[in-house]
Amino acid sequence: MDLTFTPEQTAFRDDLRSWLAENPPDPEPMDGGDDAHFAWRRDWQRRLYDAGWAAPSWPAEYGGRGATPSESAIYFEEMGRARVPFSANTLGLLLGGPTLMVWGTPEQKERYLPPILSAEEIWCQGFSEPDAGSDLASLKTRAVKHGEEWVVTGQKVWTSGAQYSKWCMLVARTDSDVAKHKGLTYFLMDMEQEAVQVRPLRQITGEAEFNELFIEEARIPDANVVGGVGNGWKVALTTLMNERAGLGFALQIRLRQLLDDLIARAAGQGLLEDPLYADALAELHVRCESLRLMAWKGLTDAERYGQPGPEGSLVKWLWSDTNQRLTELAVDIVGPEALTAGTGWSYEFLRARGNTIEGGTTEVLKNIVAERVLGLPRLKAAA
Amino acid sequence: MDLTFTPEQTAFRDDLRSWLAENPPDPEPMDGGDDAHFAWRRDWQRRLYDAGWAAPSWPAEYGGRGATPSESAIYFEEMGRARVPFSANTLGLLLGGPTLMVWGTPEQKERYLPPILSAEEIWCQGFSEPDAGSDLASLKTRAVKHGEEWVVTGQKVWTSGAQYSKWCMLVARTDSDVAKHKGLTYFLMDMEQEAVQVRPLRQITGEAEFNELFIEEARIPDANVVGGVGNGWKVALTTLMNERAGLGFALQIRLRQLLDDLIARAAGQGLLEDPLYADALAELHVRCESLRLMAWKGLTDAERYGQPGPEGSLVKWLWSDTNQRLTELAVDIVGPEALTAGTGWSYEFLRARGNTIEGGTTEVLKNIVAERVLGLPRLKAAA
Amino acid sequence: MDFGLTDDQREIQRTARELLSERAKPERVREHAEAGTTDAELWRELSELGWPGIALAEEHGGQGLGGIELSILCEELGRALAPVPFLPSVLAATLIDHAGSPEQRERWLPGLASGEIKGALGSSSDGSSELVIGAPEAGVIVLVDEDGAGRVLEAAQADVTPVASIDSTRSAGRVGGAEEAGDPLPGDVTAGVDRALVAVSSELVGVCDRALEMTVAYVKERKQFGVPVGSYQAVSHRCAQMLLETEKARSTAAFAAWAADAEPGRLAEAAAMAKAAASDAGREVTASAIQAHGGIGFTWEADIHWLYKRAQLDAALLGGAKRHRARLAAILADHAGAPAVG
Amino acid sequence: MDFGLTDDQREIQRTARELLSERAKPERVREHAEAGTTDAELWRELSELGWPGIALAEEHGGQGLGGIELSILCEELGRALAPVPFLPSVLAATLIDHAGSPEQRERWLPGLASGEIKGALGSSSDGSSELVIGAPEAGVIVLVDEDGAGRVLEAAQADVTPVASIDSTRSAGRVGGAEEAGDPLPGDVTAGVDRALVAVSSELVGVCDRALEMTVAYVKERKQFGVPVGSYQAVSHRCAQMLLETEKARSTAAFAAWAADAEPGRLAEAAAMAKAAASDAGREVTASAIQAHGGIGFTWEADIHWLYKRAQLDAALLGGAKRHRARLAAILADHAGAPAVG
Repeated sequence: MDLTFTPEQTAFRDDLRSWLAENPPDPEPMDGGDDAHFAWRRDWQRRLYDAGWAAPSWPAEYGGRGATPSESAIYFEEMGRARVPFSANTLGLLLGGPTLMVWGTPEQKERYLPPILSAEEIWCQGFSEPDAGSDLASLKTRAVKHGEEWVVTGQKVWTSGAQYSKWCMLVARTDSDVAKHKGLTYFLMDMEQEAVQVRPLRQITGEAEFNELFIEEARIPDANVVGGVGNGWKVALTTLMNERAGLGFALQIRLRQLLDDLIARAAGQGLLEDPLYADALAELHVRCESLRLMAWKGLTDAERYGQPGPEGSLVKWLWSDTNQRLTELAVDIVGPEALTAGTGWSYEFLRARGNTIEGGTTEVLKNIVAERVLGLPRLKAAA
Repeated sequence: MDLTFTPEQTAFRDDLRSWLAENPPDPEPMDGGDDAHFAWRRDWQRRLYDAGWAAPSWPAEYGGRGATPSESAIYFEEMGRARVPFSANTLGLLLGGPTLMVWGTPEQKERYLPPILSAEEIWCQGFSEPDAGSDLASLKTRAVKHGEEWVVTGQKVWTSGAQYSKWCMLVARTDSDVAKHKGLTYFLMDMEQEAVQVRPLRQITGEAEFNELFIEEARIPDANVVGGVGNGWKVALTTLMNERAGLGFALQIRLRQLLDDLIARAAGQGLLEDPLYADALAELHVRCESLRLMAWKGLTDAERYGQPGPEGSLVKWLWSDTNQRLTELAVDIVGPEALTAGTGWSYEFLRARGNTIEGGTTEVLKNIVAERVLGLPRLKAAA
Repeated sequence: MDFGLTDDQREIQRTARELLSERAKPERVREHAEAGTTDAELWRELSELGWPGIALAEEHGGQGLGGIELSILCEELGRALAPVPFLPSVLAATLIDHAGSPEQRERWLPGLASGEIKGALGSSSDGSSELVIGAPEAGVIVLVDEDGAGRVLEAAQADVTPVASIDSTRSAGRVGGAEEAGDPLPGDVTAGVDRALVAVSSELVGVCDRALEMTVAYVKERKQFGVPVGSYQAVSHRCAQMLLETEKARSTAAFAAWAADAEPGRLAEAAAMAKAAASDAGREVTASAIQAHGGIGFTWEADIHWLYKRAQLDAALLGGAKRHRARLAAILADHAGAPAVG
Repeated sequence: MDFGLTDDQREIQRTARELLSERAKPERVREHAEAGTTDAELWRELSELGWPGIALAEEHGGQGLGGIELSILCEELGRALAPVPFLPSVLAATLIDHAGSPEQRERWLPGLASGEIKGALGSSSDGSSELVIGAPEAGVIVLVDEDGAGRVLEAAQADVTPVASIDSTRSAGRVGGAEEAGDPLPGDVTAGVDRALVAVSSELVGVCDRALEMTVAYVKERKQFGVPVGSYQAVSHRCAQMLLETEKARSTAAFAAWAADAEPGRLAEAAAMAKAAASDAGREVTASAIQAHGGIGFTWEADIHWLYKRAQLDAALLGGAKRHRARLAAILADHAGAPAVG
């Protein structure tokens, strides 16, 4: 056991840290709405790309640095610590690229990977549907083959960045006659066609981080099937496996920063001397630190034994629960400011409500932990 | 809404209170073990009986006072407040008697009710089985008719007071060919036969409040069937409905007393000025008071609309959870004394662990609330 | 011992629910919340029915009813999330009624009772206030400070800065100005605040009740893996917990409403219990409602978030659960060692 | 960054688990717990293997290994609930080793390392102690008071009154006597106590791990309404929560064990985190284990209650979760405003 960074890891961190210090992003645009904000993130990704920092975990042959999982975790921790924005094409970098590297044909890799990295083409994820929720096997979006093309009709939801995307990682049903999860196929759908309509989906914060997609006979060339017809379930799992692996480290640092801010605020109000608040803040500190330790421990295991295990579900669960508790406590400590529309604290507070829903509800995560980690029998519900 | 007692209720309470003040039970015997303790409780019931206070809710024709449900609640509150022991034949008084009043034949009522009241014959409850748990319909104890007698074989568990009992309210399977809950019959089984063996079942407190019954071809005359052959499910429900109706008020006062003791203790240690403990104790206070209010509210509803509703499940759930939190906090406040074997606080602490299991686990209570109060669909699990 | 409502009270409850289910439909609430406006028409209607003055004396133009009737209306308006300044108005009226001088009562109560004047009540320290719900539209604002002193400010005296709170079904503002601005309340401000706490707690009970109702309806309909999600214990036990929290809040609020009229000696304790239980319930039940709705619960389109936001404001109003438990602990400390209450 | 154990450490873990699964079977633990006796044979065996001296220097007859190896053994002995005074002995040795004078180390450590002398460690105030685990059989007792002072008492100096704790798998006693009795520890008592906290936390991790293992095995087998109870979310999500608590405790205990050897500057914070997490986990996980077992879990026959009781004593030992969170808050207050740790 050695809970310090190795010299290589330290060097990697210091490299990145000094680059970030010398190349901060432009200030966040306060005017111009979502478009200006997105342009700012795209610009930031281009700068990372120019310096070779857009996706260090990608192999060198695809323009990455072949960083180890630990280095990748350090990358996200440092990005979080520096409070830089997420890259515009985060889904392409974290999900789309790695999925193609596993399942794509040589042509697909050559065609799609470079513009992901450079943010020339933005990607979004078309998995969830209004009626499917956590139940991927019951997807209803349908793709029918006509000659060399697939014709797709259906509806997707929770697609973030859809309005800026060129490509959508789309899972659709191509065979209704086989068992539910067997008839799925994974496509790359061109978003720039009339048949695909994007409607912003506002959240309780008032902003529209996500969208709904309405797909009415959209066309996808057969060449854009990833991993083979009928193999969509497996390909989608690869995407989902990558989903939180790296991002978790950035979120966890963000949580740490939020807690540090809250502790500073509480200290300023003398509340660290009030045992009731001191106890609650110390408990959040324990949770934050154990979250970081558990995330790193998961990484150790992954590096030793291959793929990250389902223990990642524990980390996401603990993170989301802790972020909610933290922002709830902030409402008590910060007072009216946290209930005033448009303030940082009120945004964090409202946004946190989604943490236990997005990217796998806490209920689903507990199912996963119970079944895959503890080996408990799966509940079969009868109608 | 009038949250004071009516003049009649106040008079009832004052009558009882002054009788209790003038007729306290003997001091609790510290030597002589369980037998001496039980003899003390039997003696106490006899004194209540002589004064007409053994079962005020029973109709006057059976030796009670025809007390209203509210008066009955006052009775248990006062008994709890005076810290007197439970009557030796509590199960006969609260469950057996009322069940016979609904389902018994005139002969059965005449034969069994008087000795219940006078504590001449003690009753116990033979419902639960080791493999059945919360699932009454899957009982395995079997009764087969031979002439005018039934021959019973099986095993029962959680029968408190079995070693002192003359009669057992026994539910057994008399027909295996019909749907699970339809083949049950409710018997009064004479415990004074070789075929019935009582084995004490120790709890984590070290004491044996409950027993296991091993029944090997026990004989029950046909005259001891209650409510008819094959009707056991319904008769048992009557017993279960009565289970906590009155006792709950005594338990809730006991909880209040325990909290008052703990508050006094905390005050003595200056801990009421520590916001962390002050907050926790105040929360327990809120819970105790709302428990009492909810219990009385349930009673109002019952008096207005008939039978007590399934809201009683909320009260039992809140009571058990609160008692556990209280005793856990007591371990922090009282310190080593609460972890020393044989002290009052360590007993309360360990005993509380059973509260969320006995008389309906919290999980079952939540199911009941979800299904019967909220009308949510029942989960059907498939094997 | 009787928890039941009288026939008259039941009638008030029934009428209020029917009227609001008609006049404060979710679409209309949403319209006003998105525009940040008050429903002037509804306010006029409620005023004509005499709701704002329900607990005020007839000599002041009120209906001369009590705390229980006021609680009933607060609960119903909370259920409906009606975009009218009913709660802030009755809070101001309660303070003036219980702690005001005869002149103050004479001056303000008739207007508050008829709904012609709207009121607001807020906490202040060092002269300026926290968020005061309804302040921008109020004709009269009552401020109470931590020492239990209170003062009445007419709109002209109050330096109100409108502030958008997260709950856009109601206006809010910060009240500035000098510490000595306004007219001191000479009476028992604490007793007035305790009655105000009962009103806020009752609104929270309504919010919880509605959140649970919407959630139960949703989880019965919504299916996952072939069965209604409400048949999974993760969801059904959550709903049961929501009911438990709601009932805790309801029973303590009922006790406090009753004590306000019938047993003022226990009002301080009862009000603190009610507000502690209701603040916790409001936050937890509405958060649970969002979670049980899954993805849709987190969207602007689902109405559940208005309840969540209203609950936050009400939970903080006149002090949150922690502050009221601290008050309770002080009351317990005074009684510690005394025999349990008979 | 590497959380993995070395091959040697893994070997220690494997050996310990195998040995204890053989020599400290539940029946044997129960036998001793019911009789209130220590398993002298097992103690002899462990002593011969050098376990009590695992983290002591070779010059004192120890094995010269570190905090991580000690943690591994504590966890395994916690898992097994072994009825031997291992924990109290290593706690005493840790204090003497880290805060004792050369003479004190010379005098006590060899006996403690070989297992010939048993030790005990307790908190005291005003001269007398709280419950001290292992005191009746200890040859040497270390008492630390709230001000961070410590002293060493040989058995003859200590006025020990045996007390039966609820955890009868180990002896306990109250240590009386004058405040000045014994030999003061001249060194850094706090650093010694922090290392002791790591050992207790590790034992608690073992207790949690075992409770979860027994529970998972039980709920897979036990059926209700035709299916294993572990397939109901009320039960399966409870088990998931038990795992989460256990992993929180495990990760913070591992960090503290590592910090004790490698980064003493963070030990105080790490030890407080570990004990806070482990005390909470110990109580909650074992309580959950009883609940998940249903009726049987509440009986004396089911072994789960021994874990519950052990967890209570360990959770309180050297301060519970609340006390250690208060320590942490003080540490956080010192850092507040400083940038996040790199």
